[in-house]
Amino acid sequence: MAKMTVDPFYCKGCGLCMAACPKKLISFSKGINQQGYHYAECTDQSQCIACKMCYQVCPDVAITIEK
Amino acid sequence: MAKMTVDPFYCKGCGLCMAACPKKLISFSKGINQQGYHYAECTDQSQCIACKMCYQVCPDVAITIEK
Amino acid sequence: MKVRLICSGFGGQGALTIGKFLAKASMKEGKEVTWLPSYGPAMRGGTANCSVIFSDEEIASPIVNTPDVVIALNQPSVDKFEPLVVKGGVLIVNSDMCPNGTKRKDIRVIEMPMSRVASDMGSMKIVNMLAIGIFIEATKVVKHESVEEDLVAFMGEKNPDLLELNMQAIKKGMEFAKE
Amino acid sequence: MKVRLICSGFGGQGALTIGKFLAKASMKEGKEVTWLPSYGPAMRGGTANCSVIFSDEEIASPIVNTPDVVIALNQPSVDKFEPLVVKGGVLIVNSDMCPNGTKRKDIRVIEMPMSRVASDMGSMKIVNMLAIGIFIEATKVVKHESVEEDLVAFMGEKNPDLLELNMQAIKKGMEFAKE
Amino acid sequence: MSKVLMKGNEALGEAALRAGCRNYFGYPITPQSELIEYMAKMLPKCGGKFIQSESEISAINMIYGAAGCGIRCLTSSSSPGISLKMEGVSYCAGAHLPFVFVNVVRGGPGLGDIQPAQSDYFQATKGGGHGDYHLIVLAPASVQESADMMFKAFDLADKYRIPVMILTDGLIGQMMEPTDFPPMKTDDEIKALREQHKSWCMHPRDEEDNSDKNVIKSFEIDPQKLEENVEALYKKYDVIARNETDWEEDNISNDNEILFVAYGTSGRIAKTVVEMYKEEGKSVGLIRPKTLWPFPYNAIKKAAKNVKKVFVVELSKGQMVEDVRLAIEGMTKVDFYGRSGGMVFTPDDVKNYVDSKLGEVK
Amino acid sequence: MSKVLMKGNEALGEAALRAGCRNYFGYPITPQSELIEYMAKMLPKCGGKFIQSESEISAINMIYGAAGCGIRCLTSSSSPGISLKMEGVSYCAGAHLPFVFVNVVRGGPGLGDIQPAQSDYFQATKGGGHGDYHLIVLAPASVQESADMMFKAFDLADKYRIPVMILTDGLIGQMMEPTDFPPMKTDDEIKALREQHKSWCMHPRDEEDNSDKNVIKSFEIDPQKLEENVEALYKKYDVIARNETDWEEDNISNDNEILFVAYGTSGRIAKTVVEMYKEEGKSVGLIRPKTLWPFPYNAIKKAAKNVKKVFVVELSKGQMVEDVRLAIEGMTKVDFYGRSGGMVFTPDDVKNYVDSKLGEVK
Amino acid sequence: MKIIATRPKALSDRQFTYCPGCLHGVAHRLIAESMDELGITKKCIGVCPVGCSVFAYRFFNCDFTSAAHGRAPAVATGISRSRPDSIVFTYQGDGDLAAIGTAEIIHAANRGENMSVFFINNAIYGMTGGQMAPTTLAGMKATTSPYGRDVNDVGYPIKVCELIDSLEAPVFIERVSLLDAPSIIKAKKAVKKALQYNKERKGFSLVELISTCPTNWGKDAVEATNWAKKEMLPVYPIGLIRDKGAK
Amino acid sequence: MKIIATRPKALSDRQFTYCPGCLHGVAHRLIAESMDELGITKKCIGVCPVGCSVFAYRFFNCDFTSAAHGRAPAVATGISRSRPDSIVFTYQGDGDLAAIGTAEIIHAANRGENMSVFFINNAIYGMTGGQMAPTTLAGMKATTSPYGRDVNDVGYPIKVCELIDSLEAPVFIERVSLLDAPSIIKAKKAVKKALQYNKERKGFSLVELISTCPTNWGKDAVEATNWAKKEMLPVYPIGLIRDKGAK
Ligand SMILES: Cc1ncc(C[n+]2csc(CCOP(=O)(O)OP(=O)(O)O)c2C)c(N)n1
Ligand SMILES: Cc1ncc(C[n+]2csc(CCOP(=O)(O)OP(=O)(O)O)c2C)c(N)n1
Ligand code: SF4
Ligand code: SF4
Ligand code: SF4
Ligand code: SF4
Ligand code: SF4
Ligand code: SF4
Ligand SMILES: [Mg+2]
Ligand SMILES: [Mg+2]
Repeated sequence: MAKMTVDPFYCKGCGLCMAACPKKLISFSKGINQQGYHYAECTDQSQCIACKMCYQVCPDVAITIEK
Repeated sequence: MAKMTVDPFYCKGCGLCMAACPKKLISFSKGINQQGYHYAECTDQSQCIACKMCYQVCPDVAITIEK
Repeated sequence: MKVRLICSGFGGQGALTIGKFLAKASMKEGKEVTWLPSYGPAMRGGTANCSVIFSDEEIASPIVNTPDVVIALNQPSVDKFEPLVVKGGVLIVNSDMCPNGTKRKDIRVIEMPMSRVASDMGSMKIVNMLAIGIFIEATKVVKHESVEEDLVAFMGEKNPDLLELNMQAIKKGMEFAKE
Repeated sequence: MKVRLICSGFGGQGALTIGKFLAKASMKEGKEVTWLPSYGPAMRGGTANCSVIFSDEEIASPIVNTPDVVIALNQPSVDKFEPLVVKGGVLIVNSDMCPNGTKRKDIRVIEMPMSRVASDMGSMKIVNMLAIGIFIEATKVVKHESVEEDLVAFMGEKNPDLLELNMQAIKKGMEFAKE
Repeated sequence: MSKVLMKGNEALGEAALRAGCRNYFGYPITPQSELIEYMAKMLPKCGGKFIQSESEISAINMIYGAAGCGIRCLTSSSSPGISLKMEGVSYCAGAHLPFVFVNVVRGGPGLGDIQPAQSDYFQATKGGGHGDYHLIVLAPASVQESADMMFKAFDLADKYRIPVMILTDGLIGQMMEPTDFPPMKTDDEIKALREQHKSWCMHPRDEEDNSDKNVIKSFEIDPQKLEENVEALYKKYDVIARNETDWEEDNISNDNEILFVAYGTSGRIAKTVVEMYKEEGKSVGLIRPKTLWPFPYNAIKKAAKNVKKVFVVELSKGQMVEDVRLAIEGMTKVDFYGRSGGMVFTPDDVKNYVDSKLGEVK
Repeated sequence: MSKVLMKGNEALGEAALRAGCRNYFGYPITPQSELIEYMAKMLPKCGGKFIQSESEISAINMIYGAAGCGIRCLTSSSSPGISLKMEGVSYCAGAHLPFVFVNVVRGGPGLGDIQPAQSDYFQATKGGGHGDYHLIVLAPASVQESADMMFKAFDLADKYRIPVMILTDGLIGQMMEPTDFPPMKTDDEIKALREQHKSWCMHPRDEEDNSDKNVIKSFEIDPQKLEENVEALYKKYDVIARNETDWEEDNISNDNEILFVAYGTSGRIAKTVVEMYKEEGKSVGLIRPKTLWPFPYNAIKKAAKNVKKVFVVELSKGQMVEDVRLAIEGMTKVDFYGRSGGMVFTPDDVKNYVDSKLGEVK
Repeated sequence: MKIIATRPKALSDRQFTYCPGCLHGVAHRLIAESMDELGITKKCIGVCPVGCSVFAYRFFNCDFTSAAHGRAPAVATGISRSRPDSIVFTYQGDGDLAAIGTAEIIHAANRGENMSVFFINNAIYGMTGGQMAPTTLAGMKATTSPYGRDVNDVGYPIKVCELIDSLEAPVFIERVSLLDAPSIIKAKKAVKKALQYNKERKGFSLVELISTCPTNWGKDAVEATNWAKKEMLPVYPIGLIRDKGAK
Repeated sequence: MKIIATRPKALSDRQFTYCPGCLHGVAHRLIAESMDELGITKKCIGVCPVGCSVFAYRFFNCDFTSAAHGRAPAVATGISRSRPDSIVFTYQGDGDLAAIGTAEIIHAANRGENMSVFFINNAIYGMTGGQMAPTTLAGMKATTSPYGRDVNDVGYPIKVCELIDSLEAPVFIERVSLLDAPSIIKAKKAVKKALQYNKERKGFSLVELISTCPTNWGKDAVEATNWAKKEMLPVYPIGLIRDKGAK
């Protein structure tokens, strides 16, 4: 079981995590955060393998991975 | 036949030409030049082989070689 | 005649370009004009803006603190500049980007859903020209011919179809401001 | 009491050191004293020199233009500083290095063949002390004990035999000045 | 010539090109970057040479080389970058080198910020570098004046063999105003510019040219000779002060109650305040120095003759105010109002301050 | 403590060591080299750190780092090297950093020569760097005063968190005079010096120390905040002007006919002239500013009250004379005599000039 | 479940001021993680440059100073020599280190000063709006090379690691890439080693991190990483240049 | 008889201001001879540094300028770019080029500026009285390294040719010695080639000439050359580093 959470406070919607996720689980949120960006969300936690690729590439350290 | 002349105007009596002359023909003059140095002189022109070693090493370009 | 305009929005929304077009048009009509951008923190805060002064005589200070007209392309711009508009002034707003709307009653507020209108007309790029059209009609400071002349010179060869669209957007804005 | 000294010679002849020794000795006797070296072009022209002022009260300007005493260790120094000596002043000269001698009659000139005397006594290094001896005797500005105290402190352990020679040289100079 | 809407920084670049400047050496810094970018774009098109140097120091030394060859050349920077050029500027002044450099002043001290300011006045007019020297310092208050002054700067530099600084600020640099330009110098004129200094400047010679060699240097190991060079500089400065001091008078008359003295952006703002007082029926005059060095001491002394008070307004903690006090010599009270750190006062700020002080004087 | 015969430059170094300075960063230049060579010899002996940096610019930035750690540190140079430090000095002033630096002034401008001069006054007191800032500037006139002022400089720097410049010249730097020194600070005192600034300076912390982090910087991207920093600097400057302005009075009295104002080497020479006039029965006073910033405006105004003329003498084309004119505010005529390029006037030169001018005034 | 990856403690909780997708943020994380793992945060003193990372002092929980443009290695020398028990690191852009700061970086390296230098090579001047840097690639457009960098007129991209490698004293020199996850993981090792040697007072370390500047390259975040991989890596070969610390 | 060796025409007739035995004078001769042989004297513009050769402008019969300390390569860039038909050369000491002038020499070299740089390495600051230079040898005493240069504290002697060799653009880099007649003859070839390539506008050339400073080394002229041969040559290996001009 793994959990990938994106903190909308930090995320700037750059999309790097989406490109990096081997399972292609990440996409943009509907709403916009306080800075005006559509932030990233893990669409299917069950598929997440906690490989931390998304965490590695995130330039705003917005992602937390639990396992 | 060769001729080595030292211009006392330039010579500062540093002795480098003396060390460089393969024939050991150069030594200090008795008198002092206008700057107060004993200048170099070729003691035996007949022995000079115009090898230009003295000219090469002279830091004040005081030497002229003729052949 | 002296009219002071502040034009504000997100970096990239074209607020500064709107100011430049209007300034150039006014210069073409022989008027004195100044265009002054705001820099630094404003850019990050989402209110990149420019101040434009249209005048008959020489313009002394180029700084605008009491604008006659404000063009606000997003909510932070409305919040920041609505309070500064002189009584009886004009506030032109892109309602699509300003969910909380405007407050003042003592000024003329012209709200147009510019983003939707622009996308309906085929390109988001023409939002600027809608705002310009409204400004021309609401203030009569510059003639639309001057703006169009500039547009033709600016993108005549390079981009004729966008030119066409822009011309229509100006007219659209002018009509909207008439009602 | 205020005595102004200029001490001049080739770079390396020790003119500056003579000044320092005399200044230190005078300081030891509780006097006010200043030592000021000349730099730059003087060095190249063969007249590296120092100005020393011995005084009871605080010394204002450390610059000497009208020396009471001049110690000249070579011809360029004689040529440059002899004209500046005040009337009735003292000119101490190392005659070995001053072929053209001196000109003025209105000052006391003490010429000693210091180089030859020094080499006779066993070392060229003591030329300075000969000049100091003459100065002490001719001007009474400092006591020779003060200079000797300094010498002992300066080279007591390091170089006792040179110390001995220096002491003799000072005496030699003082005697020479007596005649 | 029809007017063009142009940024202050770019107008400086365009004017330099038209004045025949074909060499630019500089380093990027906000709020000056439009000028260096304009030269990067335009110089290659007219056979000029553009170099982004590794630092402001190497830029001023490239200038030392090019100006030493009698070539019209330009460099520019903003406050911190100008401080780095102070040794180089002192060398150029000492070597009587003609060139133009621009300081687009920003908030200071230190890294400060990128907002407009006038807190480099002392550095420009009293000397940020070591030793006795001066620069001609021109202070534009508009985009048009920026262009006109760039033209004049190159002429003054060549005429007096002196570095000329254009002291502008972030606001005038970033502002756009309608501007017209004199025509581009012809190729012949530019060719003549490269010849004009051949009596003293470094330049390659043809075989048959046996003229003496030229040496560009700023030192004399013999102090007597160095003093002669400094005296020559100061003789030149006296001539410049007599001939080139320049200022603008606005509403100056004998019945002025107050006199404003302000330059550049502050000069524009002060002009609005003069108008505001005119509407209140109060006669207020303004002297706007256009040359900060040589400073218009006499003009200010004359205009202050019978005013109650002189107000100096600057975007700084007060620097030009000292030169105004030197001009007035205690004859009238001189007051100062300023904002620092890149903050720009409004006409109302200035008027409120003056009104508060006038209350006292009545 | 018995006196030692010591060169001005070396006395500065010895005093710095005794004041607890254990870090020197500098670059060789005549006529300052004895100071850097003294520190190279002595610092290793007392556990200090000496670095000959690659340039004067890296030296002032090493100072920025060390002073940012609240450590007593020293750098020194002469005129051209000081010009290279102007950006760094402006950064240090903006960051409220305490340190001492010495300018052994030499003939300028440019490479100039190595003779003594006073032509860097404007750079030191008005600001050679960009932006609104000031330094405390102390001007010694003897080797003893050089030592005393170095001690005072470190105390002032720490007390007000401000850079302090010692503005001396080649003559005082090369001259030897009997000098005595206060005792070396004890190890405990030096340890305390390293602790005194821990509330704001950068320093490694022990694990249990959870105090807030300290940041040393000179910029604020928001102009409002930068203005607040500049206002804080200028509030500090007012306090310093009130408490630390220092000058020497020589023969000042109500029946002075003339007043001299001169500092450093010129101050000594003017003192001889005062004595020469005393011998002629003429009452002449001298104000010798010891702090060039803050400048003793009031003392000069007071002393000039009823003199016929004020004479300012400097080894330059006239820089401090402007501050004297600001002090006098036109109340009395202010005349100037100076030599430039490293030439040093004699007491007679000064007296002849003054006599020639007195003739006119009678 | 247990957290296996989250914001390092050494990072402050402030939002980065960098543009979306700018890899400055990744470099910050690697440094902060290394500080946590080496337990040195309280001993660290950072020196940030003039450039987009001028705000770096806000993002780390240790003492920091903002140096003048190019002078960080000199400022760090002053810190290291006056507080020798501190762990000093500089964080510099390519304009800062390789243009105006050339003398400072070479002489700090030559003296073997005890510091870790993290050098972010994004081949452009970010903060001032996209001018050419010494690391700008041949033919690459920038606002001061509008027609593309002409190497015959203004020279070639400077290879900083190779330049420093000609000096004797430096202990550790490595060039790493932040352009994808695997590279970032490798980069972390180098960053940690640089701080490790610093902690053991072994002397001077330099880590060059190949990074991106989407805003001034006119590309989005992902395009920028791809472009950099294709264009920058051939010019700036990744790998260890020197490691004298291991002995 | 015919004169086969005398003062080159490009040398002025003024006495050198150098101390007896100082090899600056030999370097001057080699440059002047090359100018004569290449017939370029009237096209030459020289840039002298701050150091004992600050007076070099007096000794050559071509236009000259005296640059600020370390800035000769930048001054030469300004000259070369404004009078492209001139042949610009700089003459610099080791303090001038390798300490304060590090950024200037590296970036002029990296831009491939068309100039010849003659770099006199005498391992000391001559003019200011014998302070340590970046080229001062390990353990060597100088007035600012009174206990001998401690390489662990202030770093190693900098090898300038190797440093510049890491850059792409330079065309010709060679280190030569002035320490005896045969070496001087070889050195002449390198000096002439640097001016030849300059004349053919091939770009940047650097010649490092190992020299002596008898006065500050406390040795007489001959002892100084012997000491330099024994101590300096092992640290500064003589030889060609790069010659891309021949192609
Ligand atoms: C002395 C000085 N010169 C120039 C500048 C302007 N400046 C600020 S940031 C910058 C360039 C930054 O580029 P880089 O170092 O590559 O950092 P990046 O923004 O790309 O991370 C410049 C030139 C300055 N602040 N100070
Ligand atoms: C900015 C600046 N810093 C320092 C000096 C002082 N200075 C003059 S010559 C010199 C060193 C010269 O040494 P080097 O370059 O090796 O030449 P050399 O005399 O050995 O031939 C220095 C530091 C100066 N004139 N300007
Ligand atoms: S941890 Fe791995 S699988 Fe899970 S969202 Fe991140 S990249 Fe995708
Ligand atoms: S990489 Fe980070 S900042 Fe970018 S979209 Fe993903 S979570 Fe947001
Ligand atoms: S030419 Fe040769 S042989 Fe003749 S004196 Fe000179 S070195 Fe000796
Ligand atoms: S080498 Fe030259 S200067 Fe030296 S002694 Fe011989 S001739 Fe004279
Ligand atoms: S401008 Fe470039 S370097 Fe700067 S924050 Fe934006 S993407 Fe990053
Ligand atoms: S000090 Fe040294 S380098 Fe200078 S001239 Fe004398 S010997 Fe030559
Ligand atoms: Mg960058
Ligand atoms: Mg040297």
